[in-house]
Amino acid sequence: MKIGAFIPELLRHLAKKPATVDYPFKKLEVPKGFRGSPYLKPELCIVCRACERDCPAEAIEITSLSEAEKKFRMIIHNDRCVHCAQCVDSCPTGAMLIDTRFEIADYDRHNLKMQWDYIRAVVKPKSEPKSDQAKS
Amino acid sequence: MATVRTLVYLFIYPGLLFIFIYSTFCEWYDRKLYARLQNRMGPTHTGRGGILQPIADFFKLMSKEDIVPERADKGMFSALPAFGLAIVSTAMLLIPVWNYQLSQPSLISFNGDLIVLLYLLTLPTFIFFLAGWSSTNLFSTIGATRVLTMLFGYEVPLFLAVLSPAILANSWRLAEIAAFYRQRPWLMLVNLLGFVIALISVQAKLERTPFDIPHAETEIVGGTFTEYSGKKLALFRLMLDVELVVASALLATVFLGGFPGGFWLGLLNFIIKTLVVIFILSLIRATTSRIRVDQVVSFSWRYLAPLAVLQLLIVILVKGLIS
Amino acid sequence: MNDQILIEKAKEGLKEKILNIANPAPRRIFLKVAVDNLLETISWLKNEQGFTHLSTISGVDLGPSFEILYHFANNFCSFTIRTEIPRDNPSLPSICQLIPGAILYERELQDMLGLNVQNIPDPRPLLLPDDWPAGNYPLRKDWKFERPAEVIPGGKK
Amino acid sequence: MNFQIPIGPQHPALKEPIGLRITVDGEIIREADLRLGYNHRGIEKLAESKTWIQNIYLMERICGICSHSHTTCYVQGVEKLMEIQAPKRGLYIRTLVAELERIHSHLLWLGVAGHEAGFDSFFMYVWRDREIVMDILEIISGNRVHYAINTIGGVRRDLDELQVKNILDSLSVLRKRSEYYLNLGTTEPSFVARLAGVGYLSKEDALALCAVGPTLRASGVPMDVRKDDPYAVYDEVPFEVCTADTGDVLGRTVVRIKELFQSYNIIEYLLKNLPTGPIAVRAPRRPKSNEVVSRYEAPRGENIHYIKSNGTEKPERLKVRAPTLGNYAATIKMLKNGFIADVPLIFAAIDPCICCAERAVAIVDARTGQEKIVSTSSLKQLKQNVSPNKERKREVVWPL
Repeated sequence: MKIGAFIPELLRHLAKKPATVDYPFKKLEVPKGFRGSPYLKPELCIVCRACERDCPAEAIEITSLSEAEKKFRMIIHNDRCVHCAQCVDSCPTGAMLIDTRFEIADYDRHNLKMQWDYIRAVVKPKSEPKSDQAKS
Repeated sequence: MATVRTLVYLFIYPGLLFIFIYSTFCEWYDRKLYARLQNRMGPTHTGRGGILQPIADFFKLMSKEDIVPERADKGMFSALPAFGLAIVSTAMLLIPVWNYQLSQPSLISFNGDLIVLLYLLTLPTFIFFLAGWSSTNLFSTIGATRVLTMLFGYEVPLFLAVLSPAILANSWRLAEIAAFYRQRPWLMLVNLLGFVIALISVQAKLERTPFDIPHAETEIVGGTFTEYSGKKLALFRLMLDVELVVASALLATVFLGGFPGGFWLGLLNFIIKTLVVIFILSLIRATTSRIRVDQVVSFSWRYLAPLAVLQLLIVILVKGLIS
Repeated sequence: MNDQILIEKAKEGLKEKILNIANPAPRRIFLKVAVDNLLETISWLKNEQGFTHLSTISGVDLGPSFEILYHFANNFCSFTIRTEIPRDNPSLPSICQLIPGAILYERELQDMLGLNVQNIPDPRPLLLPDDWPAGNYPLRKDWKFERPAEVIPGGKK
Repeated sequence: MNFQIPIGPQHPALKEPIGLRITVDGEIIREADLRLGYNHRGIEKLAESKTWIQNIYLMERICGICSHSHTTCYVQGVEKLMEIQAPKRGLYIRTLVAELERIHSHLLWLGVAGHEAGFDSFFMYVWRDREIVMDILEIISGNRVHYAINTIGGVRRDLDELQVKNILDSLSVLRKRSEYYLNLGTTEPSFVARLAGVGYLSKEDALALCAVGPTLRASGVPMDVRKDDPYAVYDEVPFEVCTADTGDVLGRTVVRIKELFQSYNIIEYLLKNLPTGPIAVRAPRRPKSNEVVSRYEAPRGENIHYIKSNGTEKPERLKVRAPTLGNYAATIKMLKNGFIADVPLIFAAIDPCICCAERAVAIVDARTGQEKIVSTSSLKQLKQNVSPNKERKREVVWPL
């Protein structure tokens, strides 16, 4: 039992710089591998739908715009995204990538949707995907 | 001239205007200090270094919706905050902070104003009790009973500790006590133990950690203030700030030799000495954890009260020696 | 190995009560008994083998019957006792006399699978809200949850 | 004079909603009753409609604090079902994250205990130092809370030399700070007065009520899944099971701080003996029809998943028992004959993670009222009945 055992520690910090950061005005750096929101490089997408199938939050939606032209539309619902980056792991061609933004809040959930219209790419998968990616 | 003096005293310095502004400053000082002791930033953005934050909080609360519980005693519930604020502001008038002549140190100064001041500082406790009780909320009721239980613990040590310097100074008048110790500064050391006891008791009276039992939010939500909102809560918070200033000014008067030196120097003295007392109170707040209500009572009667009696004995001995 | 010794002991102590005993992985033993022998088996396990810790009780809807698994554990083994009860008479005895800590799991079974736990000390519903319609047991396979259509506040754009 | 106090579902002492009703006599608790269900999300049911890969992330979202423990428990069960073995380096990284998570969780708990006891400075300092371990986790996995480092067959991200060095440096800081907190937490008189002797749970009761984790170990029972049923690489790592025999909140605090030191040792061992090689193997999409019991020592205690597969892409049954549920029965026992002031501390001492404990069904609307439990439908009814202009009742009913 020591009365006032904490006082030296408290007084030592009185003149020190605060540990907290004045957040909206000063920002901390996020590390390199930070998982932000996913985005698509349409020129690499071969529409294997692996990301759509593996997404735990059902945030990725791929629709076919025109079968003849092989035109597709991908919508990423960032309002549903849980930022797990499974789509990045599932993608066999490296078309899904993830950025490091973290201030993505919005007043309207519709603004969080991201949409790409593109023609299916013909790319050979670079590396073996981590899980069995049979084309559906 | 006397009328002007009275009016100035009542409304400007050290009356309502000064005390309200100074108490919000003290709240900022307390919050900032508490934050810096915890290695945080504290209020930052309203005004320079967040100095206007308590005022901003006050006006924000004033503009919020004010809810009175359906089953509460509406009249009492609404009157209590204003009543409490009036009491602590009245107490401020007894603090000798004007131009500091012994004949007229404050608006009213008489032999025995120390006792009146102590009683005026006891009343807020009853205000809190009534506030909690009239809310008819379960948490408020528990808070109210805790307020009263704690009162039995700290009140007697506080009285004993504050009265012992008065006995040594042979006066019940605040201004005379302060003048006595200013002339013989070494005698202040005699009251060191009493000062510590009084600091702890004032901490309990102001319901700050480790004695924030009546409104312990993790236990009984907001305790006595659970049902208060809007303007009434704003007044209660202001009341607590004013009480902090009055209590620290009382301790500064009785134990630290008052606020001499005319208007400007007296003001400076007042500010420095109260801030020193508040610094110690904040340090106590940062160093300890909340204790239980039964521990408060047993701690008060097992340690504080005997120590206060010891202080009284020392004072009587010293008094015999110097006379 | 401990597992083998335990299995031998079980065969010795319980004899014909054992319907099936398996040891699919190290430190994992699955023992199947009839529901009538459940209490005796658990008291054997607790009193003679010293398995006091009940990890949890799982219930599985197998269609025509329910399978109840009591996962016990001690310092070297995880011992699972399983029993099967028919769907049209889903009742099983409470084990709270033997393992007082089983109460929450048994209440959960009652709520989620609609099993009738006999002699349970505290039969109140544990998890489901009070206005939950009677006869709806969410973890049964025939209970389907219709996900309501997603409504985005502020309407469509 | 008895009256009932509702603690929760919304209460400042509870960071998550749970209904706890205590009957008090003055300041002393006579009866305590628990009501779950406010926070149910139906994860067990939902898991049956998601694929094995999707379920990793669903399991992660059972709990924020011990997100790694649920995924590890699930993933190592699924690996057994799929009959694959994660590579050594993957297992080392998995264990490393698990121990970092234990540090983060125990430091969080220590801070919360300080806060519940009204010791806010302690809380601020502990949480400041917890940021160090959060930053390590962010560097390793890319996120502070949901690390998502596990995948079926290994882990998703590798460590490089620089990260290893960073972690070791940060650990030495943390170790020094933890020593300070152990010293402070057991010497500051007002804090000790709140912790010692509070929430007593005897060894017999702890065993009978099937308590788990630090709650059990603080009652003197050396039960730790890491030792009893070694998973991942715990059979290679030297460490001790920490116990205390006081059975009160102080004992639980001491057990947790001691475990912090064990975790620092484990992490140092892991980083110094990190094997080379791949971090994951390829997993099939469908396991065979089988069943598995997977156990894991989460920071809060034993975590057990029972997984049954039926040969499809989705599990047949996934039963999750999080450690908090195992401790509830013991909590009720601990609360009895305590003080109201001790409710938050006793409750916090099991380190409740209400999200973990509540996950079984879809929609829940129950609300614990003061006298009776009111459902939302009747609340809406009430709201319609009381119009804003209606005259207020004047009669006062005193609660005492």
